[in-house]
Amino acid sequence: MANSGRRALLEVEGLTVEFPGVRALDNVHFDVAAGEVHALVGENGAGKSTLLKVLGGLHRPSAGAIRLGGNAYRPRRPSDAMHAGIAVIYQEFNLYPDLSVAENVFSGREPFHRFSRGIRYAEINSRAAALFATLGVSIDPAAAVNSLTVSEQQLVEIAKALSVNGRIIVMDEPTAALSADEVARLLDVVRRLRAEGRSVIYVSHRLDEVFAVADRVTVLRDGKHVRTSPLAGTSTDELVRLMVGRDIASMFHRDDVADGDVVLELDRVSAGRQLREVSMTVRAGEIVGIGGVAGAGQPELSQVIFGAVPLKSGQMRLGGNAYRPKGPADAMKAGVGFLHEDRKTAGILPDLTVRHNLTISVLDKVRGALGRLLSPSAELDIFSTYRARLAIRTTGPDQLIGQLSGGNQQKVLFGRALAPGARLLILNEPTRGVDIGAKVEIHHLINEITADGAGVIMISSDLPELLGISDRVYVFASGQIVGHLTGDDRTEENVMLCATTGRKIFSEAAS
Amino acid sequence: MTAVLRRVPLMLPLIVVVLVLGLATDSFLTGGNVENVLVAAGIVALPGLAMTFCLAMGEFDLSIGSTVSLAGVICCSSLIAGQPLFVAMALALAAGAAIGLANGLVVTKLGVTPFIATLATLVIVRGISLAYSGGHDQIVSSTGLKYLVGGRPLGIPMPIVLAVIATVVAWWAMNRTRFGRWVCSVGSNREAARVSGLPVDRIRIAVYVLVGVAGGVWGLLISSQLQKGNGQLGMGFELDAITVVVIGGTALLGGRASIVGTVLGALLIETIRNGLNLLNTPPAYQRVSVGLLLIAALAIKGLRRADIPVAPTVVPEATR
Amino acid sequence: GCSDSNSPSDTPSKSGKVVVGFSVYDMQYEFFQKMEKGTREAAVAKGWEFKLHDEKSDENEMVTGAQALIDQGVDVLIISPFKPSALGPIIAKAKAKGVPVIVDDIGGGGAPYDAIVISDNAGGGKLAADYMAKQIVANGKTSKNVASITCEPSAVYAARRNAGFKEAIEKQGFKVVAELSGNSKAEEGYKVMKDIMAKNPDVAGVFSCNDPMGVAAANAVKDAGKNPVTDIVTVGFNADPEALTAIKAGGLAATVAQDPNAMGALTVKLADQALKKETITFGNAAEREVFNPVLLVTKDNVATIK
Amino acid sequence: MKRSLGGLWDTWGITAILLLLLAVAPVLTPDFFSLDNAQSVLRESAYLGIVAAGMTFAIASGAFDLSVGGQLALCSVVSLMGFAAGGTVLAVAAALATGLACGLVNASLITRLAVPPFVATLGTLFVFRGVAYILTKDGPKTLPYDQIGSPFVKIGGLNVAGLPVPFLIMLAVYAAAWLLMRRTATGRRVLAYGSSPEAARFCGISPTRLRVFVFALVGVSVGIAALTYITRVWTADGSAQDGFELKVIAAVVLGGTSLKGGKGTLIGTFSAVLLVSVLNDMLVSEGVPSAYQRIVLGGVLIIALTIDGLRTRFAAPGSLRRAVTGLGGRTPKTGLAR
Ligand SMILES: Nc1ncnc2c1ncn2[C@@H]1O[C@H](COP(=O)(O)OP(=O)(O)OP(=O)(O)O)[C@@H](O)[C@H]1O
Ligand SMILES: Nc1ncnc2c1ncn2[C@@H]1O[C@H](COP(=O)(O)OP(=O)(O)OP(=O)(O)O)[C@@H](O)[C@H]1O
Ligand SMILES: O[C@@H]1[C@H](O)[C@H](O)CO[C@H]1O
Ligand SMILES: [Mg+2]
Ligand SMILES: [Mg+2]
Repeated sequence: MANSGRRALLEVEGLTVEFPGVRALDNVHFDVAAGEVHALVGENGAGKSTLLKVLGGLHRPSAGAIRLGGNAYRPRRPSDAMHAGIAVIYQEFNLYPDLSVAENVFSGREPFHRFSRGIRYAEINSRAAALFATLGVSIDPAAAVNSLTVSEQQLVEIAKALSVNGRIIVMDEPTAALSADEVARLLDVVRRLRAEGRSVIYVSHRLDEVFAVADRVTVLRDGKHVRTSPLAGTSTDELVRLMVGRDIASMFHRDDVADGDVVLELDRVSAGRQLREVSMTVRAGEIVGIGGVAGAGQPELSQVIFGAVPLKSGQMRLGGNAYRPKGPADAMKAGVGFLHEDRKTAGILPDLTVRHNLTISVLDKVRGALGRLLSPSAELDIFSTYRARLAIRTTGPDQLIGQLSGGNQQKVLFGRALAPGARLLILNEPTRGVDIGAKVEIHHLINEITADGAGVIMISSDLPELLGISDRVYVFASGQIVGHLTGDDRTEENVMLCATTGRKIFSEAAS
Repeated sequence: MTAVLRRVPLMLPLIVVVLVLGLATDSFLTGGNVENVLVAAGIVALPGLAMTFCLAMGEFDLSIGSTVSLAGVICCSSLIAGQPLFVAMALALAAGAAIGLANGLVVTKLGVTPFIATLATLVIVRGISLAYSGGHDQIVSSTGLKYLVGGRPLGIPMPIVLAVIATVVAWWAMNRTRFGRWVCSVGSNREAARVSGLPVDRIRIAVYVLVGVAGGVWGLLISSQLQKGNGQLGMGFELDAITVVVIGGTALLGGRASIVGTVLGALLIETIRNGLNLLNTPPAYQRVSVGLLLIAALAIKGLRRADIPVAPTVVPEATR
Repeated sequence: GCSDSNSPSDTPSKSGKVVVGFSVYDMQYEFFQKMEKGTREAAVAKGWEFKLHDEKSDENEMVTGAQALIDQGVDVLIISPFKPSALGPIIAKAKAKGVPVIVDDIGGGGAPYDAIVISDNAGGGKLAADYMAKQIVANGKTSKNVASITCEPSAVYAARRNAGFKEAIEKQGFKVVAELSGNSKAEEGYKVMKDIMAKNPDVAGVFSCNDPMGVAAANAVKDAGKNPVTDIVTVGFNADPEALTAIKAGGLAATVAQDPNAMGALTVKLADQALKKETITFGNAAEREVFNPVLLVTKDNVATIK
Repeated sequence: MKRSLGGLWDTWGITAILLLLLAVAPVLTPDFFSLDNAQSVLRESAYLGIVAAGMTFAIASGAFDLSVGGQLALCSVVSLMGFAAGGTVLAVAAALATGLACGLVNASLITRLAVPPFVATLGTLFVFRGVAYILTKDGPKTLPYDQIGSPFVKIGGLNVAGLPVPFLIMLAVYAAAWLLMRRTATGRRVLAYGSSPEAARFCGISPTRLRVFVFALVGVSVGIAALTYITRVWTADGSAQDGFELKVIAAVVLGGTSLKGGKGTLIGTFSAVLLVSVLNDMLVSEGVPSAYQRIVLGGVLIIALTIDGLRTRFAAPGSLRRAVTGLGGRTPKTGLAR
């Protein structure tokens, strides 16, 4: 209907996908024109990723039809999609951690010498380097993927899709792990693809990106098609209402919480090259934000405090006492809570159910009458609490966590981090991949726990979030603190300045 | 030099063991003995190299010991029946390939866990070998077959020649060709391999066939040494083949492989075994010593790894 | 497992036919295939019903299977035990049901069986030693160094062969410079022999406590460019077909023959006597042993051995 | 719906096959359900079953223990020496203490020297067996025939309420193991660690404590098993139950516990142990020659798992379950490799 001027390249009709107990897609239809950037939005669990997996040949629909360039398109395996010119960047990475970046990018399509059968490494390395150049980053094509940061891994996924030279490039939350400048460059690439006449299907929970780059948007809710319309003339609020089914009150709300005693004190803490001479404090009732470009030492900082990375030099004090955890188990006993930024590898316990994923850190608290034995009902209580509070979309407590949508997995992990009631909570990218409604709720919960007297360290690459709910912000560059922003100094410009230009800004009030 | 010690798995333990044996005995470093060790190591290295691909893929093949037996029985009984040598050998290798193909199909098309599938094959093929040989030794006297272990092209014992060629080919295949990279890809993240459009089933089948053929070669070598085939040969060999790979540093769950490690693993195991015999270690004490040395070799590796200052790897794996 | 079989019965069971159960060590080996044949044929000749159980070289299977035979109501049990020391629970059950037990070969493990038929293992080792000593001298070798390859340490019966060999050869002024285990396996026997030759280039003879290792050692000798009859006198034990073939072809100096077929037949005779409560004449009454002779097999007499 | 069919199959599939086999058993083997035979089947599988219960925890945590064969030999030998020196009490104590000690040795190699479990336990398999060999250099240890009346010797042969005591011990072990796995914090941690060691660490699970627990548990299970084993065969030496480790691991895997860790089903292991034992009994009582017994046994193993494999493979939509739970890939990188 819309865009009637251009002929649809991809048409989806009556698409239905069912999982045991869930209908992930219910009679969905939409179309994408050649040279169009088409955004796909919806709450966590709305069915976005499922739709893309059907296009990529990973899921087979139980009903519906897809046409590509006018012909029936029924991919049975991923290579069918590739041959049809559809390249997909999935929400969950599909990388080989042990192989090199270039080997990952060209997997299955490696050029090789005729006679010796050897892969043309020089060629794939230089082609990979060229792809990264267009993305404005420099990643060593020969490096092993397991040595990369999460955002670099995301860029490898993007390069992989670009290297296919497809007619349609599908991107499922490609920016969830990227920093602001990387996002900007990716959006440039998307625009360039459009200019080349290629189509992009773009999934994101960051609506500013959607408005910045997309021509049309399709909204999904509960697996159903809600609306497809041009973005021009659509407002953010309208889009949110279509997605969530209600208005979202206030974004980035921060309650006024009185500061208490110092909970955590770092004194010239170092851990290898990644973290050098860091000194900082966190008070009870405070949200301390940590910003900076990706890989500037934030994860190392959080893991040193949590005992997951050994401290090389310097001192830490927790609640006034010397603190040097031997490992995360030790840190948790001391009252430190933690949320990892790497959901798939260091977050979910894939073979366990949603309930068991939620309660794994509070097993001591879910004992039944017998004292030693776990009480399933106590575990169910915890499950019910967080499911309601965070609107976790699951068929029930016994669903495997791996079967949840990405955003819903994230909510479970957030619940897990809150459950022990830590006095110091370290949150890495707490809202990565969650929808707008859940994001507001997570911010609420963070406000609440500080009101209860806990201190929070929040590491976030989402600048509005970082600035919106932190009381103070430390900015990191190359493993060091290069800025400390309080009050009105907390602006996006200041964060960017410190993070990228090497300028140091330390607010007066903070010292 | 220190870089080599650090980078190449097992180099250090191997050197230590060789030095100790060189000092403790006067026969270890004699030409004949070194040749013995190299021949023995070459013979396990051959199947070990194939098994390296299997482990790199994140899978096991437990059936290889029985393949050794069946291949030997087939080769020898064919010779007895008057077949020419090359036919007998081809039949033995074909049997190995067929066993590998069966494993591959059961694992990919029927979805049976490799551990159980190949364990079942181990039991079945041993049964076939016993039934086929009627429980009798298939005794031959074949100079042609003997050439496989006794031949000396350029004065070098045949098993060493074969092992060196196989090592070079395996190294190239593993580290430089698409096949090797695909095998590691499947082992590193099978789902990603599928998503990238790799022919996962065909790769897996190919590796099982490779191991099957290697089992056939192993069987020929053993039958060449013993000039017979029977239902008992090769018992427990599966563990030998897997051991040289694992101590060589190939990850048990796949993704990473060390061809050089496998070869050094074979050398280390055979050096230890030979050394204990030269030292006249009583049988009861041999096992304890082998066990302790294995642990020690790997503990040295473990400690050394712990020593190297590693930048904190915060993101050990692909994903967000 | 009918109820009446629970009461001790000294008369043949209901059908009137005597039922004999034979539990065999492991039917994979030719040695035991022959023993089974000898036992079966002798039992059938007596008009008995024959029930076979294969222990498959597993002591648990041995106990389970033998007890099952007793449960099934056999009148007499013949057993060639994988682990003689595991005969206790079998004989306890047999005694409770009044079933006589005749052990064939390997050993009796100190349990109260009715009789055991056994080869003179130590004597066989001595035969091997005496022959080897003579042959080394006849070959014109001056070296006094010989070697001995043993089975797995748990094979008590086989160890007696090596012990008998060692005692006898040392009496002749030789020295056993290496005594290593090939775990009864041909593959290992081959490697061990190579190691022995590397360490002791002058070794003049080698004795193996079974033929798979003996013939494998002979192959190792040949592969080292030496002759297993004239350079390193290589002797095995058992007279397995492969050993006989090798001796004929000049690829092995000698072996010591046991006659498993005859041993099997002998156990049936003893079983009959036990059932009829006749007195058995023992070679060694203290251990209730009935000896079956062993015989040295060399090129000279190999043609007479079937 | 609370659980999918697939979930039910994971836990009960092998049990269903066992029941099927039991249903046809009397037809194929008329003698099968005779009291003697049934008791014998239950009795002979106890020691394997008990170790398999312990091994289920190890595999669920993502590691093998290859040393159980050596442990069984050593526990049995030491226990028999204990019996000779101090009767029943010392025999029991010696078996359990030896098992625990073996487990702790494994655990320290793995946690302190960072030797990967596969190699560490392969090494200790040799070491434990070797020590058992050294202790029995002068011949196997045995329960003397004249001790036939001792309560210790009776354990292996007694029945209570028609059930063999070794089987009752096995039942008790499984009941305890089930509770431990499903209803205690420790069991949950084992599954979590096996599912993703990295994530488990960030949940506050100490890998060191966990591995010490798991390997000690395997050791103790071998200690208990050794008691039922020696009182049944009355003897042990270094060669006792050669190849035991593979049988135990096969039973656990056949039962449905994934070698990649994170999942463990004791009901499955229990059924798998009985399945193999019943099948073996049927083949033996039918007088199938051992060469063919092998062929049938292997074939049945494949068929049993084919049903499971096909179910997973064709589970709609696509091979989604594998995709999502990471079964196909390496997502839960487990201790096997470390
Ligand atoms: N393998 C599976 N088994 C069962 N249910 C599944 C499976 N995969 C997805 N689902 C369900 O399908 C629904 C749609 O999930 P999908 O991943 O498509 O959501 P999404 O829109 O991408 O959400 P998000 O924004 O969180 O990524 C969810 O309810 C999810 O739980
Ligand atoms: N592997 C582990 N990692 C971290 N903490 C552990 C681990 N095992 C036990 N703990 C903690 O150690 C303390 C006491 O251990 P204990 O053995 O009593 O375990 P538990 O939690 O009571 O488990 P269970 O109920 O299963 O016995 C508890 O606080 C427990 O949470
Ligand atoms: O005498 C026989 C043979 O040596 C056989 O190899 C094993 O069992 C012994 O009894
Ligand atoms: Mg999604
Ligand atoms: Mg506890």
